[in-house]
Amino acid sequence: MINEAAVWAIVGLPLLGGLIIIAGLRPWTQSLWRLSGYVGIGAMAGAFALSLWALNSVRGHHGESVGFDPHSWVTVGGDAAEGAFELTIGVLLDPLSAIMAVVVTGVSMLVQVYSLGYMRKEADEHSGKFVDYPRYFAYMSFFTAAMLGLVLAYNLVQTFVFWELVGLFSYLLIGFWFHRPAAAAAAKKAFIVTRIGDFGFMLALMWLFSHRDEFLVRGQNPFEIPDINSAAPLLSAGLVTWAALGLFAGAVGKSAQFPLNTWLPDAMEGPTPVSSLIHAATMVAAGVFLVARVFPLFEASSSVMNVVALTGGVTAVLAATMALATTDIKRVLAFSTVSQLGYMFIALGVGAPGVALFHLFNHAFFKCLLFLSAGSVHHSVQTFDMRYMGGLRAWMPVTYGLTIISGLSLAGVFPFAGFWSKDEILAAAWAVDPSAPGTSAVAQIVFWLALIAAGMTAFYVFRLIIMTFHGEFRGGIDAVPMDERIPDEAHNHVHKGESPTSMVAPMLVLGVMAVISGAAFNSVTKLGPVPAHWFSHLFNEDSPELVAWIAVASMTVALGGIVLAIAIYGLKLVDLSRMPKQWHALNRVLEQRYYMDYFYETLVVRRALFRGVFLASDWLDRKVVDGTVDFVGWTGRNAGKWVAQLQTGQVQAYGVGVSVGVILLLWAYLVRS
Amino acid sequence: MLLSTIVFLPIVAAVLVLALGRTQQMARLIALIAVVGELALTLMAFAAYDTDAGGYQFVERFDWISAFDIQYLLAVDGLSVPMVLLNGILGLAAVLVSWNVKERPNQYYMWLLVLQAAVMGVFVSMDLILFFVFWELELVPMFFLISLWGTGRREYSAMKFLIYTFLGSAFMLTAMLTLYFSLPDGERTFDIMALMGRDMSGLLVPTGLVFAGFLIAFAVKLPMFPLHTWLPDAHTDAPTAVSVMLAGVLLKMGGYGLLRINAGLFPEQMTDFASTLAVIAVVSVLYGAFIVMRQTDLKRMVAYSSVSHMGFVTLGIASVAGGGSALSSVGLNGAAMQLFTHGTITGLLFVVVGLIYERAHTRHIPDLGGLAKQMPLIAVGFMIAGLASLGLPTTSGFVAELLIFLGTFQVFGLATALAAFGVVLAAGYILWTAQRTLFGPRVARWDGLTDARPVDVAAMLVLIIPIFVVGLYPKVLTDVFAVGIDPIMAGFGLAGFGG
Amino acid sequence: MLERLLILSAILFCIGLYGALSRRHVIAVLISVEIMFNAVNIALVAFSRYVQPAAFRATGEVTAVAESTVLAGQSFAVFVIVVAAAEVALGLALVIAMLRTKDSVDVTEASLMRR
Amino acid sequence: MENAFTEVAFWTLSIVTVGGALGVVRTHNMFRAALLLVVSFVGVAGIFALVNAEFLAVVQLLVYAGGVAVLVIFAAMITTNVTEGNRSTGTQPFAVLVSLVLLSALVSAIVQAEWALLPDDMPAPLAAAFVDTPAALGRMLLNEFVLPFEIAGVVLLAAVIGALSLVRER
Amino acid sequence: MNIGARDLFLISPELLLVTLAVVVVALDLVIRRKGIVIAVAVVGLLVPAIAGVNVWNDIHATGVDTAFNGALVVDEFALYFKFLTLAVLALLFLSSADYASRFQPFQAEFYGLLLFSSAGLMLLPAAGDLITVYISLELASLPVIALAAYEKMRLKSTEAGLKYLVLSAVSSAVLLYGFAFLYGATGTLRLISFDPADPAIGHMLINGDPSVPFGGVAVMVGVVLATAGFGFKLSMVPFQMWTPDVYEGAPTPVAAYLAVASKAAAFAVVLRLFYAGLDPAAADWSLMFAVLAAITMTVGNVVAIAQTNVKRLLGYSAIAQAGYMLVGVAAYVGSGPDAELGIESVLFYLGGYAAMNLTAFFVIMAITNRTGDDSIEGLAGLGKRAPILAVLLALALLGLTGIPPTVGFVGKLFLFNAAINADMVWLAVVGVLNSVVSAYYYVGVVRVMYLRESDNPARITVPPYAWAALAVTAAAILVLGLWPGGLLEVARQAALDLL
Repeated sequence: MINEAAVWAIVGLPLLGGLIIIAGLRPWTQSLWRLSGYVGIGAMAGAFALSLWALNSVRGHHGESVGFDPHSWVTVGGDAAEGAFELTIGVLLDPLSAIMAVVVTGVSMLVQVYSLGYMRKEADEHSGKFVDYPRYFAYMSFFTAAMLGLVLAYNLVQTFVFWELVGLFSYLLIGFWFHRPAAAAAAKKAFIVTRIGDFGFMLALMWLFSHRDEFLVRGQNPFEIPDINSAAPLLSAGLVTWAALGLFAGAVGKSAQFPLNTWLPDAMEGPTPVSSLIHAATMVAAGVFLVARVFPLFEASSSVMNVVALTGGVTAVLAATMALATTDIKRVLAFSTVSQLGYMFIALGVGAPGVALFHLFNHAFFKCLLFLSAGSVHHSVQTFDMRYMGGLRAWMPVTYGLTIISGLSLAGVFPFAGFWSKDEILAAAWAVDPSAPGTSAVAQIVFWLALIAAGMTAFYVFRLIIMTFHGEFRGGIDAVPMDERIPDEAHNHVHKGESPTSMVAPMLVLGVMAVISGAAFNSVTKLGPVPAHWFSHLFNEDSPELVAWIAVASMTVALGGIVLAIAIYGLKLVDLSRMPKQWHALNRVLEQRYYMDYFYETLVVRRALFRGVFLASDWLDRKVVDGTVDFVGWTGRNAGKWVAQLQTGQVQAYGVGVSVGVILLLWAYLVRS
Repeated sequence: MLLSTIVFLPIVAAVLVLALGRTQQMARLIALIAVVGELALTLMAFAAYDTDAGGYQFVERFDWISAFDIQYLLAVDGLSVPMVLLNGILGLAAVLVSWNVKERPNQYYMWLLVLQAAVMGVFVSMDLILFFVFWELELVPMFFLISLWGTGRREYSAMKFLIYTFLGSAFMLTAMLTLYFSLPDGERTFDIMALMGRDMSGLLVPTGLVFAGFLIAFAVKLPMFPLHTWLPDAHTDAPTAVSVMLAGVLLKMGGYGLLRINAGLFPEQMTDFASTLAVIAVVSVLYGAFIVMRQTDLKRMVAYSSVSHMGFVTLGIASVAGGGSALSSVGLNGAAMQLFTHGTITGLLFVVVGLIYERAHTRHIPDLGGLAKQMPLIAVGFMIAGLASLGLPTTSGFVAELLIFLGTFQVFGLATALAAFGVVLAAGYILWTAQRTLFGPRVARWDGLTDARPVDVAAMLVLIIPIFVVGLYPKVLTDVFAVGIDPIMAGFGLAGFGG
Repeated sequence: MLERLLILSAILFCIGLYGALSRRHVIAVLISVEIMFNAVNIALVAFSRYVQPAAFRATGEVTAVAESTVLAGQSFAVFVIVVAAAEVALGLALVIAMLRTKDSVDVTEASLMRR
Repeated sequence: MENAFTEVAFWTLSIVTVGGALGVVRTHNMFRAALLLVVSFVGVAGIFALVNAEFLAVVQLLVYAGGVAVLVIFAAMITTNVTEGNRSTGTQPFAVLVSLVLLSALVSAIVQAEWALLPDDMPAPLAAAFVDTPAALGRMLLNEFVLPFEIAGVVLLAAVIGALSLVRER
Repeated sequence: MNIGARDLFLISPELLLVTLAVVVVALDLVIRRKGIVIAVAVVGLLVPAIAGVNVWNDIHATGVDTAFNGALVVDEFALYFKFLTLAVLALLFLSSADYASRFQPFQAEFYGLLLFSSAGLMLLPAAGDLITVYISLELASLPVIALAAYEKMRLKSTEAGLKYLVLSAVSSAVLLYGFAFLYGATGTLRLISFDPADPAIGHMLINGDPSVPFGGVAVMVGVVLATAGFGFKLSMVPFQMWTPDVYEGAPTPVAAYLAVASKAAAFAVVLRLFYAGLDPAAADWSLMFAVLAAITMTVGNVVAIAQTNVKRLLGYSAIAQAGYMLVGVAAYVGSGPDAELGIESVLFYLGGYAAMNLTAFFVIMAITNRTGDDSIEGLAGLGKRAPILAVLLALALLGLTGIPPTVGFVGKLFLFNAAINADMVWLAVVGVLNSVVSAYYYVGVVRVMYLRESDNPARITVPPYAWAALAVTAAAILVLGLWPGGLLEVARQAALDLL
């Protein structure tokens, strides 16, 4: 049985690693910086081991947590035992957090190993200044630590704390190459857009707190997750609905769901391992995790559940369509992530958090692998633009093979990992009885949305594979016109060869997982130590039955997408340039991501806010508010001059003044008498 | 004698600096010793303050002008002892950040020390008139510091600051005297401790007017919309250290006054006025944030962000509306926390901006860019300050804002929600500024610029440490503040939180 | 009779005032002020003659105090005359000083200082 | 004293006084103004005599109509442009206005006021004071008002010193 | 003649002062070295001062005494002003020795005239009847006419003399007419009387018609005219218009004398007349003074902002300060626990005002004596050319603004205290707001001294005796500001004597 200190150490080890790197290694440039990568990986390996131990400890639990009591963090007004305000921190170890911890530490560790090779160039850039290499590993460690803190948080406020820290370190990682304007802008965008979601999170916290009486009467704390979960079915509807909606807003922001999905494609400006980590198990998964974390709260309100499911469904399709027309390999993957996260929300929305987590679990591996493959490709061709790739399988066989595997997994092709979880999601959605009380047609709608998205997923992932690895090589970075390159890439050249072992090795590990994670860990039957439908089992929920026709249908759709992709991009059966005008228009809409960025950035931020509200406020402040102050000052300064006009210098005028004074005084008294 | 020592040590040092500080080195050395000693003393006071015993401690009471029962009465309670510490911290930062002042250094440090002493006096005075004396005394060094060592339209700004504050305090003085003479003969006193909890009805004028007199003074100082326009000007044209002190402690005097006097002495009026206060707070928060977005001068930007952030203080205080509930205690504590945290955070922001300005000789944001390459340490300082300013958890800013929101939401749901949106806006302007100043391609024009020297790093660290200490372990402050807030809560008929 | 005298005094006072406020020549201004002093004297003398001394009024009988203060107004007038004379002397000295420095006795020209 | 005589004397003296004063303040000729001042002052002396202030009347004649007036005439003579140097200034309209308003205010006040008049049949001791006013005044100045009397001496001394230091050449 | 030894004892200070005046003027005839004459004048002031101390000892022990058949009332109130006058005179002599050397060969007469005038000022507060008031007033003001015009070669000086002559003559006439009406209405000239058989003016008001102000139209006219007459001396609006012109034109020591000593005595006699003589009708005059106070301070302050000449500025400042002091006059509360507050505060403020104004005038005197430039711009660069003078002037001006820890702050505090004690909160508000307005121009001068560069680098030297005078006045500003208790107690005793 794991003890509490060890659980804390899951968060603490990466944190410590980061601190050692930033404070111990980074300042001493010459000899020690090389160690930073190993320190980061070592710390993560320790955390991974501890996570496995933790997972092992909760294996027998079904939805219950290991009872570590929380500790006092902030108190206001005396003794908490007498009802004073208190914020606690603690670790909440249950199957959900244990699985997440394992995934996070594992993926992070692999990504860091990969980074040893990938980020090598950061080490010898800038003429002997090796500042960026250790900075990178420090950020990675901190980022993972923040994510782990979020995962293990006992208290919603604590969740929020780490939630924000995840945002911070994603900001720093996305903007790692801060000298690139696009990276700096993307980092800022990621932070601000997610913060809009966090605003909802914060409101939810306030809302919960303002209804603390409902908890207090039960002797519970409105912020502590176990209390919330156990009290959720008994709480008043208004409390539950708004609190869940607020939390969901936070999840939407972090998980880049519609309508806060715009930050994620831009976030590809970060180093590729970062994208991989962010997209696989950490930041974007946080939203899904949060909803799963307080799932009883969501479950208590059917309308919120519908919102969740619909958001997921819409996002799954929307993002998939965006991916269809994108030529940047990482952005295709980014849209894919958004789309897959939509699946997870569908699962949550139809009441199957275990399934959602299962998909998250699988997705972590194959999506991570896809990104690492993209990084590997970039390592060779130095660009992410698929228009300049092609034929790479010639000198990157391993990368090619792994991409195929992960692509199939993503497409949900039997028996790869993705198939199992996607199928369970579809099944779970189908399983909702639309005629039962408290449900609606939403589950049906999202089922069909998910199915459509599945087809598109298969199509775009194979479009990606074909454009990258098949056909003629189109020149890589050397073919990119200079004015399209970012300055950093100005002098890079194509390097034809497989990536180094440090990169390939972690990809291989992930490749294995991308194949087996679905079948091995959530098998339809009991599989050695793993029970059948292990995830659902852990969550103590009904496991959806595998419905044969759904499995067949989804397979058909997926294969259809693959075939279509091969037909169009591989066999060139359709000449895209000779498509009708409407097709090009549609293409542009997709390329512009339905003009969402235009709407947000140009119309809302630049026009309505910056040139509207902000300008008006500034004008108001300078001209009206300060203007009034200055006017009063001006009057004061000049009133003297006006009054001084009476001071003519003529002594007799002064005498008149005296007389007038006498008369006025007399008059005043005569009036009074 | 601890408090007297704390108040008068800088004054003695000021005299010494003026007399002995013939050279820059000598002057700054004396000043440094003084502020380090001052920080040590304030830390000692903070540590020695017994939170279990609570109440007013280190009381020093002497008759000053016995004809009007005006006393030299110093004491600290849980509310003021952190403010004293804050002043000690910022005093050190201010001296460190003005390490390079070459023009008449002895006079400069003299005024800086006098300023610190005056602010210290405000925080430890428990006699209204003594409070007022220190309140006014602070104007003189500020005026000279801004107008002699400032930049830009410094004379205008110094005068605006002076007149504006003076105007506000004019109302405060009248209110104090009215209060005094309203009490029956024999019970007349300026002793804040004795006035706490007294029935404030039946004054010479409607009690609301007395309340308003204090409120105006504190609203100007805080500053509260629409009385804030002196702040951007004063900040912009003040030398760095003065901006640090201004943002760090002078504004806090307003919030401190609101808590100590408006909320402490006039709970009934505060109860009635809180709704208006909440509206003002929301306007301050959002309007301030809107304006920040349009600023192109780094200091003006930080100044308006102060307006926005001090709106949170107002909001927290407004949580006592309608007599408050037990949760108002959280709001008031949050307001007090915000005073402290904003002091360190905005102080740090001004330190960083000052360092940039000292090197680049411009604060015009469009001229800057890519500075993280040339001055990474300063960039780190900027980011820490900025992130703390936008309320990132683990920094002190988060705790304060969280407490304010939690405390106020149950009274003013909409207002608090709107104000909380200010946090999103804060992320917007802070990160946008960081992007335009620190990030982006390196600008060749700034290639010659050096990074922070050890003394600059020290100045930043002095402020960074409390930001993180409080952010990670807020109890260090909340436990103290709570002791100070409880008596105020009692004035609202609420026995702390548990009731 | 008292009222008549007072009205006469008031008329004289106002004539003096008018003169003091409207004449250009310094000496004319000075003698206008003298007219005002004379008006005051008329009032004082008239009060002295016709008004009950306070002591008499307060007690209703002729006390020694009442007796000794019945001529207070006249005494006052003596002092007024003395002071007025001194004032005239000083004023004329000033006129001479003015003549020396600026060769003018026009009060309207004495307006270097204004506003 | 006969009532009729008093009436006639009062009116005559009043007209002389007021007329003289008006002349003083209206003429442009400084010399003429000084002479008219004498006329007015003589009228005032007469009024003094009329109300049992014989001593004052004499002082008035000596000091004012004599000393002061002569002084003024001399001073006026040495100034330039004696005949036309005394025109009105720009403040004249205001002077007219304030004088008239003040006069009306004063007159209305005088008429409204209730004066505690001495009875016509004054108690004998009081009446006695008005019989020999110079002696009574003399006594007062040396008893009741000895302090002002002494101060008046200092005033004159100071005035003389002041006047001298103003007039004497360097 | 009816003069006893007691009479002579009680009047000994004035008597000795007049003697000193005569001696000084006479010595001048026989002694060549003017320095000796000055020394005699300064040291000779000790003689009346010692006499004054004797009288004070006597009065303090036995209580109020009268002399000269009630013409002279010697109480602590009167003695307060006597000492104030003597102190002002001594400081003035010390500081103006340099300045007065330009009056050769009439230097001794200059001192003599000042001494004569001071004798008048010392008599004024002690005057027991209207004749003595009037004659003392003339003794005080006639020499000033000569003094104002003393710089015969300066056109402005002559003009100042002329303006003072004409307006003081007109005011005297108005005052006298007022006295005549008071006499006519009450039948007495007695201002103070302790003998019921010899009633004073105040006693005769009691039986008046309550529906008419002051119990009768005649008294009312008398009071109004007398107020106007005194208003001239007080520089009370609208009788103030001579003030700036005369201050600007007159020799600086004379302007200082007018601003401080003459005004103090005028306040003394006003307090005496209204508090001791007309107190039964206080309801009628206190509002009048309140309104006049408000108008006076406002006009003085507002017009002062537009000034460019520093002496003229001080003239308007003197008007404004008179307005503040009128607040104390207006603050009549009849009988009550703090009935003496109004008088007390005026007395205290006069003391502080003397210290502040004299400091200002002394510095201006020292500067204009060297530079001959009395414009405000002429003070440019003073912070460097004469750092100590600049500091002292700044101190005086900040004091006049009312910024702690100067006596100006404490003084205003007491004045506004008095106003609020008399239920005139509005007047206190007007007062404090006026302080704010005044800050603009007072600080404006400070700003010129420190912020404007001067093309004239010549350092300004000051003779040692002038330093002595400055040291005394400047020390008084601070000492009385920090420890006002002593003077306040003296003022309270004096005020109680008046009541």
